[in-house]
This record gives sequence, C-alpha cells and structure tokens, in this order.
Amino acid sequence: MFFGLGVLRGLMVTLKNFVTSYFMPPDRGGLFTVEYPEKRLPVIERFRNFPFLVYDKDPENPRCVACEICANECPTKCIYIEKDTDPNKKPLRRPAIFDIDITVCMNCGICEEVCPFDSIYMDHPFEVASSDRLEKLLFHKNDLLKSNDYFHKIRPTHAAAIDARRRAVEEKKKSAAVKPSETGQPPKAQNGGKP
Amino acid sequence: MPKSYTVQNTDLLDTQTLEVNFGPQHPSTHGVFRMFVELDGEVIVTLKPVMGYLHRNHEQIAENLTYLGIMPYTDRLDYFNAMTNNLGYAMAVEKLAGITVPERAQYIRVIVSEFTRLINHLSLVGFLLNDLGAFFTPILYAFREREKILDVFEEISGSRMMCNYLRFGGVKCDLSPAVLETMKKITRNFPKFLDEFEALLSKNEILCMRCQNVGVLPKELAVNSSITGPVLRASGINYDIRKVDRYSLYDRFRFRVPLGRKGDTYDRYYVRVLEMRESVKILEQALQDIPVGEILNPKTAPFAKAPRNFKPPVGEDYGRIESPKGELGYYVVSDGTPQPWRYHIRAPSFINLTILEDICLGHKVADAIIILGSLDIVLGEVDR
Amino acid sequence: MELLNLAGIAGVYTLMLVILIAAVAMVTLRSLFHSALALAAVLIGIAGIYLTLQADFLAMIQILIYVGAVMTLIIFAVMLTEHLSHQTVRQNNRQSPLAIAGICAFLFCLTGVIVRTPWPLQPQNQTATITAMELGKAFMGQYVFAFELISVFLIAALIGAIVIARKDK
Amino acid sequence: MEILDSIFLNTKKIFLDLLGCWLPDWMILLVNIGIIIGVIAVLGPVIMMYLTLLERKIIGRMQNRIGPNRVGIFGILQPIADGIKMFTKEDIIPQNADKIVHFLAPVLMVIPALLAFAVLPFGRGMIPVNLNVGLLFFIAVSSTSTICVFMASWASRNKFSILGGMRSAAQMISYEIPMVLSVVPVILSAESLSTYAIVEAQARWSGLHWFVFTPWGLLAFIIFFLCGVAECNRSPFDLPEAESEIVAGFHTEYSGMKFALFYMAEYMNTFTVSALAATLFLGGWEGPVLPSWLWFFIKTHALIFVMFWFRGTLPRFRVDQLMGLAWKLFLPLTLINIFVAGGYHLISDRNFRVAGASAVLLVSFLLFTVFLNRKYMPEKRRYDLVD
Amino acid sequence: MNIAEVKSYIEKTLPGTKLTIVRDSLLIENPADLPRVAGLLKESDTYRVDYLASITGADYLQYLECVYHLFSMERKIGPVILRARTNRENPSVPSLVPIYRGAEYQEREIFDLFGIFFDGHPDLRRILMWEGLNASPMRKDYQQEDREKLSAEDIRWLDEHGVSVPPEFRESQQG
Repeated sequence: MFFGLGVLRGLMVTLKNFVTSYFMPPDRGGLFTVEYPEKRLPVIERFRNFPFLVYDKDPENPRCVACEICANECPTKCIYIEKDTDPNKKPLRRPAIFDIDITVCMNCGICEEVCPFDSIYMDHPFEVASSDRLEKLLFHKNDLLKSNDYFHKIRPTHAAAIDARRRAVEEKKKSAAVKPSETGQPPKAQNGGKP
Repeated sequence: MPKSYTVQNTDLLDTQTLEVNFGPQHPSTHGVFRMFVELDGEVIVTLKPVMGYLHRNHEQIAENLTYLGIMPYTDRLDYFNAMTNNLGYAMAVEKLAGITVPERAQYIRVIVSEFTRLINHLSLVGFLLNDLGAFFTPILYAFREREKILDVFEEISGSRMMCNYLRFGGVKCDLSPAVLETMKKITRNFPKFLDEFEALLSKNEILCMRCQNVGVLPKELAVNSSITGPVLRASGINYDIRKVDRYSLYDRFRFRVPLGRKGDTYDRYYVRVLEMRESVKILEQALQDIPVGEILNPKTAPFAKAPRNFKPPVGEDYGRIESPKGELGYYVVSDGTPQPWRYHIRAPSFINLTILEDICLGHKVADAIIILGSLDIVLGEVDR
Repeated sequence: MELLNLAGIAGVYTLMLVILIAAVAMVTLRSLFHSALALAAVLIGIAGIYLTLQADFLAMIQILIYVGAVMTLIIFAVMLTEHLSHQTVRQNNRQSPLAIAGICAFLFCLTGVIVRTPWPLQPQNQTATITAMELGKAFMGQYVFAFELISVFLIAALIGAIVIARKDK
Repeated sequence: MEILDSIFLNTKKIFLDLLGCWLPDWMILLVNIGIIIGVIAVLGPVIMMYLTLLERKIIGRMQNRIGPNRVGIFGILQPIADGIKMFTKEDIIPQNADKIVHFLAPVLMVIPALLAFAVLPFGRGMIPVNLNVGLLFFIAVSSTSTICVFMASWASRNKFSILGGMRSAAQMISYEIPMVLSVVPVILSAESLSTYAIVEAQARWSGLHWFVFTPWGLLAFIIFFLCGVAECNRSPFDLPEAESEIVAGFHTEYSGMKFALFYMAEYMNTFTVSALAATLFLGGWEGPVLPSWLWFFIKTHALIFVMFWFRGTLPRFRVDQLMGLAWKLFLPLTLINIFVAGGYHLISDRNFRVAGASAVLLVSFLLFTVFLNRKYMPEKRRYDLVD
Repeated sequence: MNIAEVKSYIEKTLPGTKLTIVRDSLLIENPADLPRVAGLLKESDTYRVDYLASITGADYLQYLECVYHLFSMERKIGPVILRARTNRENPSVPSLVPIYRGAEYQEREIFDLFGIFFDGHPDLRRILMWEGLNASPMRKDYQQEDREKLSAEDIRWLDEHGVSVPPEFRESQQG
C-alpha cells in the first residue's frame, strides 16, 4: 500500500541484526565469526582429509601388507606402492615405498573403505600447504606413518570399534589355532564391515 | 528459433550496436560462463551463451572407473548439492542392478536431499540479491543457515560439500542420535529464519521493481525447451518429479508443490522460497518417524570392500530425480563388466540455458544478469 | 595593509590572465573535449570575477547555471557524437588570415574606446552590496513582467525538447 | 558548558594573541585564515579515512561479522593501512587514454568535495566562511563534480567507463533538481541563504523548533537526504559503479592513488551532504546540554549511519527506474511541498496549519505513488500450492 | 504404458516406418523418419509426449547411437525411449530441434563429443570443446594427443633461438 513500507521493513531486519550482533549468542543473531588462527572450530570426528598409515607398535612394521588394493581402487590413482624385498630377493609383506600425491588426492575415503587390513585411514590436519609443489606435496611412507594411539586420539569411537573388531578376530584365530583346524588352511582374514 | 529483436530507431542517427563480452571472469556470472551480448544502448539485441570453460569430460573419466569409483566424482557435478547428485546416481545403478534399499536408509536419503534443497535455494536467493546489488547482506544471512546444515553433513559423511555419502543399497554411515537432535533443532528454527529473510526481501519495493515482469518465460516455450525444476514451476506447469515418479519415499510425506503464474524473475524467486517451506515440512515428518534398522542392504555390503566384483547385469537404465535445479537424470549402460559402458548425465542447468536468449531479448543489461541468476546454473553441471 | 590590497589586485589580474589563456585554449585546442573543458575554466573564471566585485549571489548562480548545467549539456553532446576513435579536428583552415584581420580591427576599436574613457570611473548610485533579498524583491516587484515572460519561454523550450525527444517512441 | 562549547574558538584566540606580540596585525589575519584552511585540509581526509573504517565495521555488524580488527586494536589503523596500500599500488594509465584529462579528473573531483566544507556550521561561531549565500555555494560546488565524472569516463577510453560515465552524469543531473527544490522551503522559512542563519532560525522557533518536525520539513528532509545519497552515487542509487553490470563504472581504469582520490571524494561528499541535511533540518549545532560542535557531529554521524545502513540492505535501482523516481516522484512532490510551505507560513492558527499541510502532502504522496506511477508499484502476487 | 502398445500405435498411423523393440525401447530402423515419429507422438492426444528429457549419444564400436528419452508432462506418463543408429564414417541423424526446442544444446553436445551431424539444426557448432579440435573425444577409439611432444612449429622456433630440443620431445604425434 504505502510505497516505502517494504524497504523500511527490510531496514528494520538489518537494524535488528546490527543490535543483536552485540549481545546475542551466535546462533540467535549474534556474531558467528570465528577468528581463525587464534580461535578454531572443534574438528568433527568423522572429518576426512588426506590418508595416513597406521602402525601398531613401531613404525618399522605397519599394518599395511602392500596388497595394492587401495592403489587400484583409488579413483584418481594417486597412491604408488612398491613391495619390500628381504636380502635374497623374496618379496616381503611390507611396503618399501608408499607414496601418496597430495595434490592429486581428492580425500574421497574409498581407500579407507576397501582396505581389508585396516591400515589406511583419513587424517584430520588440513594445513598441509607447502612452498614446493612437487617434492613436499608428495608424501612418502615415513610422512604417512602414524601410531595407533594417534588414530585413537583423532577418531576415538571409530578407532575403538576397529580395535574391538581386530581383538575379536585375534581371539577367534587363537581359539582356532588351539583346536587344530581340520583343513589346515589358515582362516582367511575376516574383512571388517563398517560399524 | 529465438525471435530477433529489431533495432527500433530508424531515424538518421546511425547508432551501431555495442558488442560486449560478459566474459568468463565477470563478477556475477556464477563460475566460468561467458555471454556474448550485443547492446543497442542499454537494450540487449542478441545474447549468445558460450560455455565449456569448466569441461573436464566427466563422462569419459567415469567409463574407466568402477561404479563405486564414480560416486566421489558425482559430488563434483553440481558442487552445491553433492547429496542429490549421489542420490540420482545411486538410484539409477540400483534400478539397473535390482538392489532394494532398507527403510532407514530411504529415510536418511530423503532427509539429506531435502536439506540439500534448502542449501541450494538459500544460496540461490543470496546470489540473486547479490547481483541486484544488496551488498552481501542476504547472502551472509543465507550462508549462516547453510553453515549449520553443512556442519551436519560433515558430522554424518565426513566432508562438508564433497560428501560421497551414498552407497548402492543404502548409505555409508548411520545417523547418531546427537546428529538427529541437531537436525530437528535446525528444522525447528528454519521457518523463523525464513520469515526474517522474507521480511528483508519479498516485499522490498526495489526488489519488486527490478524483478517483476522481467524475463517472462511463457508456458509452452518452457515445456518445448524441456525446462525443468523451479524455473518450470514458476511458469505455472505442475511437474515435480517427486510427485510424478513418486521415487523413494516421497509418496509417504504430505507436501505440496508451489506454482507461479506469470513466470518472471520474481516468481522464480518466490517459488523457491515456498519450496523451502515445503522442504521443511517434509523434513519434520521424516525426522519424526525415522525407523531404527540397518542402513545398508546386506547383499551389497561385501561390494563396499571389493568394488571390482560389483557387476550389474547387461542393460541400460535412465534414473531421474528432482534435484534442486531440475530433473537430474543418469543414463547408465552396463555391459556386465565392473566399469560402465556409457554414463550420461542429464544436467538441468545445461538445458535450462536454452531459453536464456529468448527471455533476455529486449531487456536491459542489468536485467540479463538477474535473469541469469534466477535460472540458477552451476558451471560444474553445465560443462560436466 | 597595503600589501594585502596589492596582493588582491595582483590576484584579480592573474585571474583575468587565466581566463584569457583558457579562452584562447578553447579556440585553438585540437580535441573537442579539451576545448569544452577550457570553456568550463573560462566560466569558472568569470564567476571568480563576480566574486571580486562582491556579487557573490551572481557568482554562485553563474557556477550553478553555466558550469553545472550548460557545460554538462555541451559535454553530453560531445561524448554522444564523438566516436571512441577520437579524431581531432583541424582548427585553422583557409580563412584564418581573414579572421585575424577581423580580430585586429575589433581590437583597434576596443583600445580606442578604452583610451578615451576617463579612469577611474566613479560608480553613480553604488547602493549597498546587492544581497539575495533585494534581488528577490526586484524580481517579484519591479521586473515581475520580464520574469514571467522568461519563465513562459523556458516552459515552451522544455515542452519543445520533450516533443522532439518523444518523436521516435 | 560555555567553556566546553567554544573551546576551539578560545584556543584559537589564545594562539593568535600569543602570535600577536611580534607579528603585524595583517599577518594575524592571514594566520587566522591559514588555521581555518589547515583544519579543513586535515579534517577532510581524516574524516574520509575513518568513514571507510566506520562503514566496514557497521556493515560487518549488520551481517553478524566483526569487520576489520587486525590492524590496530579495533581496526583503528586500518585506514592507514589502506592509505599505504593505495600509495604503493602501481598507477596504470591505459595506453590510448588521454593522459592529461585522465590525470586531471580525480584531482578536480576532490576540489568541490573539499570546498563544500567551507559553509558547514561546525558549531556556535565555528563556521569557516560565513557566506550569506552559503547554501547556494554548496549546491553550486556540488554540481561541478558532474564534469569530473565526464572527464574520468571519457579519458579512460573503454566501453564500460563510457556507459558508466553517461549513467552517472544523467543520474546526478536528474537528482540535483529535486535536491535544490527541496531546500527552498527551508530558505523560505529561515529567510536567509546563509547556513549559519538557518541554524539560528531553527533555534529561534518556539516549541520543537527543528524544521524536520513540520510536515513540509519532514518530506523535504526525506527527499533532500535521498537526493544527497544519489548525488554521492551511494547505495540504492549506486548504478555507475555497479559491479554486477558494468565492471566499475567510470573509475574502471583507475588504480593506486587516483582511485583513492575518487574514493576520498565520495566519502567527503557523504559527510558534507549528511552535515548539510543535519544543518538544514535537524538544527545543526542546536542542542540542549552537550557542546554545540558535539551535537553537530552526533547528528551528522546519525545520518551517515543511515547511509551505510542503506548500503548494507537495499538492492540497486535500474537506470530507467532511477530516472523515473527522480522526475516522476521527487520533483512533483518538492514543487507541491514549496506551495504547502508557503501556505503554512501564511496561516497563523498552529494546529490547523499542521493538519492542513500534512493532509495535502499525504494526499499528493499517495496520488503520485499509487495512481500516477502504477508501473513502479509492486504487484500483488498469488501462488497456488498443488499436489 | 508398455512399448509394444506404442509400437503398434505408430505402425498403425505411420505405415512406412520399420520399428523393432530393443530392451523396452523403440529402435527406428532408418533415422530419416525419426522426426515424423517424434512429431506424431507429440501431437497424438493418447500419448501427448511433449517433453524431451534427454538425448544421449553412445558408441557401440560397429555403429553410433542416439537415445531419446521422451515424457509427457500433461499426462505424467513414463519414458518413451527411441533409438536411432548411424554408421561411424559419416554419421548423421535428422535433428529434432524443429519439434523440441530443448534438443538444441544436447544435439550440439553430441555433435561436439561424438561427431554425429544433426541436419536441420539451426546452428550446429561445438559447445564444450574449442573450435580448433578436430576429434570426437567421447568415441571409444579417441587417442588424446600426447602433450609431452612439442609440435613442429614449436621445435622450429626453438631451433631458431638456438635451443637444442632433446629427442624424446621430438614431434612424433600421429594425426
């Protein structure tokens, strides 16, 4: 009806926001800026950034057995694995070289899903910027290896579920080993379903 | 054939038309999109969209990947609503391979795609107002609400925008009770935010002046140019694939489809605001009676571990869903191997651009920008 | 205090010099746009002279009318017609000797008149400085008929312009 | 309160007396003028710098974000940082641009902005130059900036700036007329063109004595303020530098210090127009308790807040709507307003004249918005929700 | 609304067309009468197929194929799928733009990626790729040229400027 009414109502909305931004909590019209370097948002547990390799006791023998399933399944083909060989050229179940090209990886999490040995998981730190594009952003094995309790630290519930499942498999294998199994064929590693 | 706009002034003043390129780096084309515009003074004489700057041959990449490997790529099609892209692709492959989806997973899928619709319409209205000149205020209010929803997506799928959350036969992870609670809280406060947003915008005289009777899309041109989504419904045609195909659980929820009458930019804006209100209704009902149960069809669980042996039978299928931008269709041809033979995406933004020239003719330069904004195109989907 | 008076007189003379230079520049500059700007400088100079004669209302009106409106109109016309290719038009052509002869004749008469007038002139009825109030009263009082006549002409011109502009609608 | 009120005048007097003992008196006159010029020359740019910071802070708060706070405690040093950035930026002159005019345009743009400070009554007795045609001086000076816009757009030689130049010139001319006419009722009731006299007139009146509380004063204030916003090419009328359409209007080809000069001219215009609106309608330095210059700054900054508020909220007009608003709505309203103000002064009985004036103005406003300009009114839209 | 019913309806009204059913879609033997069939389906009041959802090009090694998905917005009935096959040497299919304006960009995309000529299309040119490319990227036999190899004139330019080009960058592109 009155020509300027809609404009006035709009102005009142911004004025309300101007006033409430001084004393209201963030989600009811208050300030919701988080001043990044000093204050940070809490990292959400399931957040996935670039992958990392898990090792149980010492970095020498990680859980990864260099089966290259993740390298084949990775949509962007950013993982390169080479098997380790002991002195007399017999391939060992351990990766000698495990490179992930961070610039190519799109952190989709498929390697985490397809890995049958629970050895590769998605990491949390996202500040991986570096000055040199080629060399520093190609993560080698020792940059990727992180301990299991680090895994527990960043993803408590998920790591706990994984460890529970692994312990269950251990008991079953031990109980199977105690009772000599007829077929003599070692029980196939039971693939862990997602919780 | 687009009707051409004849230059009217025939008197002795021989004004030549001014060719201007609203180039790939223009502040208000949403992404790398170029419009070659011929101007007679302020009025547009011809307008030729030029695209392909973001073309990465997504469909050929998909032909060399396994079915599961394609899923993270579908996030990057229409990078505003990754979840509905996943849903479209997952449903097409499930129809092809004959996989059923358990009840709880269907509910999660509906909840997640309705949240994506909210995000998309919010950002569109924000960007439209930004083109109109409101200095970032509406878009920051919209993004404040969008942040809450993106945090929920990060909670459940691990990443805010590139979710890669759906699997054939269900979803990747379950919703914890805490997440359900935050979802309910978001849907409770959303109408209150929408009222404030509408108070700021809908009755604003300047917005009405700039958007009403601008870029009118007649009904028969819309149908003939296979326009879909809110742009079609703003012209008054009742065609919402959620109601037509009744896919997943949409026949279980009571919601209505808003239709405009004139089909101009204001109708396209307001139909999306009404659609947001309907989506909130669906979300309330879905969050209300979401059952407890498994979230992944046990038959397809092993394929998560070994995508190589997921081989759908030989055949082809065209699955389509109502994505926030229109009808998003996936045409998948399988030849029995773990890699699709042909994989085509029917992108709504790409086809909605056919009428850009028709509805821009005769308008001024400032209107062309807003009309393009109201068509809601995203270049990831247009160029594929 | 005489230093101030001297400075004042010097200021007035430099102002007149600036106006002369701008006027000559206006005539001789090659690009149309530059000569339009020189014209603006001349008009502002004239307003300055009004100020030195304490007619400040007149000076403000001069700036408002001439520099604000008339110059904008001229520049609008220049920009609309002159293409972006910016050809500069040659100023002097065959008839320049004839023109110079005309100017010299005019200058001759002018100096003749100046020499004969008895300086310094005594203003006859130098009333108090003319303020806006008296001007207004004069318009509405003594010269009301002329004032109304002019406004009729202006309205006619305005309507004429609109009719021409709407011709191609 | 008296001491605080004329604190600046006293300090100047003390300073001049101090100098007086060894300088001849005509030199004192020059020093006096020098001080005033120095104050304005410093005040202008400093105000401009801190208006930019104020604007970013206010709009930030309207959008629930903080606004610049990295440089200095609350972003106090941000303008200085911007200034340094503007100095260090490379100053690009387009290859086939017209060098002299390209250089002159920003310089000439700042001159009228600074001149306008001369007639603003900052406080009781604190007016730089008490011209008795002060108001007319302000309007004349602010109308010359149109030529600088032309120079800028013509010299940069590119399509976008030509379009922007034409648009902004047309806009400035069509908003100058309602602006001048909306000031006439104030001159009519204050019977003088001098801004100082106008402020005193508002002080003399009985009761709520500012002009804004009279019906014609309110309408004149709104129209004057909106035209002032349009003169400075600010928010709802900021078509010339509309990024979404023509990249940056007439100052597309400017960078570095020249662009900063355009920026400075715009913000000084903002300050002077708000200051003049406060002087004409809100009683200038007139105020009950606080010292006079503080009242002046409070009122001016209130109006500046409204300008930033517009920028934070309102979308932009289109070219033809912009012109239509000026010619079809503001101009007739101001003309009617002059008649009403005239009638208002003839009738002596107070409440009859207030009622009559406001009735006439309301009727004319509705006449011009609802009946004659039906095209600009928002249409009622109905949407049917179907299954 | 099964495909056999549609087949009989078309054969009844347009006697000359040869149609075969391929996996719940209608293959039109010779592509020439595709516009007629589509026009018939659009005007017929039993089907009123007025909405062309999508056109897809596909490369089946022996032949190239265009798949048309048509729906009816009025009657809200499901997809009517038409197919048209052409050979690989000079593939051409009549364009549907005169009937469905929506086909304009999709046909241009198929021309761009598969190289199928749509005669009757108002302005058939590449929509996604740059004009200079004279290959059809989505065909199965498409070999992306090896960007490592320098082209002839680059090497000539480098030689002129005294830069010795190592052999593996020598130009060995094919085609």
